Amino acid sequence: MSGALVAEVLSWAFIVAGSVFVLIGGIGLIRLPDFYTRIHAAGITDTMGAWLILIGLMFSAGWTLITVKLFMLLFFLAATSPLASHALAKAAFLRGLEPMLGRGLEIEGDHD
Amino acid sequence: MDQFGAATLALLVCMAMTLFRSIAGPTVFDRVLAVNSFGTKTVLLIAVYGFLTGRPDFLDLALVYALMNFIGTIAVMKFTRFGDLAGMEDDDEETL
Amino acid sequence: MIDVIHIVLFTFLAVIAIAIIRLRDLFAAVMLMGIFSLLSASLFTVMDAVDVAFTEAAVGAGVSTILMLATLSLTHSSESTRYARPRPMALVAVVLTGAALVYATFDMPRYGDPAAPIHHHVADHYIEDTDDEIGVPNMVTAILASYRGYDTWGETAVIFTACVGVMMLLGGARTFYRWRHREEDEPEEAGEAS
Amino acid sequence: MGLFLRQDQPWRASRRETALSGVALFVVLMAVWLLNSGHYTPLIIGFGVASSLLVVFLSWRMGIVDREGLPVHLLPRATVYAPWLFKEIFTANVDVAKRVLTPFEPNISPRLFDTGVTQKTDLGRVIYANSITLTPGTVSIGVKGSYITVHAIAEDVADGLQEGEMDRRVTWLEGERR
Repeated sequence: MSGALVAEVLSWAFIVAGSVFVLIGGIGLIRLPDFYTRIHAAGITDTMGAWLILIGLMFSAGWTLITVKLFMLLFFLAATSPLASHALAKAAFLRGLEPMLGRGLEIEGDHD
Repeated sequence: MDQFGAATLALLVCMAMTLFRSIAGPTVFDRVLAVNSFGTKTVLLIAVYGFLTGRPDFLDLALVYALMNFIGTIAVMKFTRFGDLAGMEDDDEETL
Repeated sequence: MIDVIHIVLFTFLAVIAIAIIRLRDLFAAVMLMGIFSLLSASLFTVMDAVDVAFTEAAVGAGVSTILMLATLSLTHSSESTRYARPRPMALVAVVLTGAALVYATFDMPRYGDPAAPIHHHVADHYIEDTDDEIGVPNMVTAILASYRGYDTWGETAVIFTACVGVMMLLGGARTFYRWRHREEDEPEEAGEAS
Repeated sequence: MGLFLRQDQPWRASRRETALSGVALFVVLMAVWLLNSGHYTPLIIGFGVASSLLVVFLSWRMGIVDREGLPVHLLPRATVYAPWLFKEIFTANVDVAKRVLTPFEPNISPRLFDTGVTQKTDLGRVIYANSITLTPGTVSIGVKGSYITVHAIAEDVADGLQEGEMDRRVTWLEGERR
């Protein structure tokens, strides 16, 4: 009984923490000033947000095939998300999209 | 409401933010980034939704989405760079 | 909670549809169509049509995005901004057609109604006997690949032919040229490497 | 006809390596099938064996069955590297989250710089570049010869990467052989 309770508490903790990271990633996607910095924000959602939620789901599922599938999902996300980010950043850079450097946040002032 | 409901709400809110970026995003790449990010959130939403309704059988779908999303992003990037899915050898020297 | 998800996802769909209409940048519109497909696929999942959602994810978000990008790479990526003058008759026709379609939905069986006619033709037979007759756990797969095997076979042939045709029309010439070129170059490269 | 004649192309791995990697690939694919299916009847498992064999054959024909395609030999050291990477990603996440949530204006000062790599194989460089990208705050935007172009969200994040601990660990992960 107490084992189930521990799993439930852990599931809560991980999923809520993951949700917070997902939200922070979303806020960053809106708040940050240029494309290259927004990639970092999307990275928060893709790494900690996704992983913590999936780990929380694993605690909720227990020792079943579902946990294995969740682990596989986690592995695929971890393996593919950096490749996609890299491809995006590289394509943008080769296309000549200039990154905003230094502290000059007023260069492209489309943030609020 | 349990933890899955909380995660669902967070994901929906974050989806709305991503949607804003995909519509407002000044450059093309912002939009592609938004699509990719939206795909990740769809994967998570489907995984969480399965638990929310007590039938976690939808995970297969989430797996397929995760892979489709990745392939889609790579294909879009190849198109924006080469205008062709087969393009690869042109600029090996400069970029590899 | 489920209703909330439905409402929010449908709102997103409407927002994206309006954004697609208003955008002049066609590349951005294609990206938004990708999101549209992902959203419809999530809606299909939420409404228990998992197999349709599979197809929507693969075809809608994957293949059709690529096809539209291929089209864009052959044409221009921004819409020509020639505004037609407003035509009230067209609006009336669209509104009437939409109203007729919405009216027609009132005759449809309730969503998820087990007494709906669609569930009482051959569906009972499939549901009861698939396991014994075919032995494939997924019923939709059993119907498509076994009960309607010839049908699916024909469809696959058609799709394959269409795919080959599209590839030849869109990227065939260039790819073929590169391939030829590479065959000619290869002996030299191999000589340098060894 | 030409189906089986493509074995002697210069970029291909040796026969022994190909055979070992092919077997490893089959085992991995079969494991994925069995874990995902959950139905263990002869018919379904037969389908699994057939599809796995088809995939192995197609990959072999494409010439991508080698140590690079399925780096099983890195597995022992990866079990040491992965936890360190997780810890690193977690701290980086918290750091970037704080920067994003700074009131009034995000606390960022983006940097673009080249950092040297000490890995010898392409595989090692790919792992290093992916580790950089996976860590929020740094994104690799180009791998060229012996250096990687990196975009960092702030100056101290860039300095942290240039201290080179991740580089050393990936070089260690890569091992001495080849």
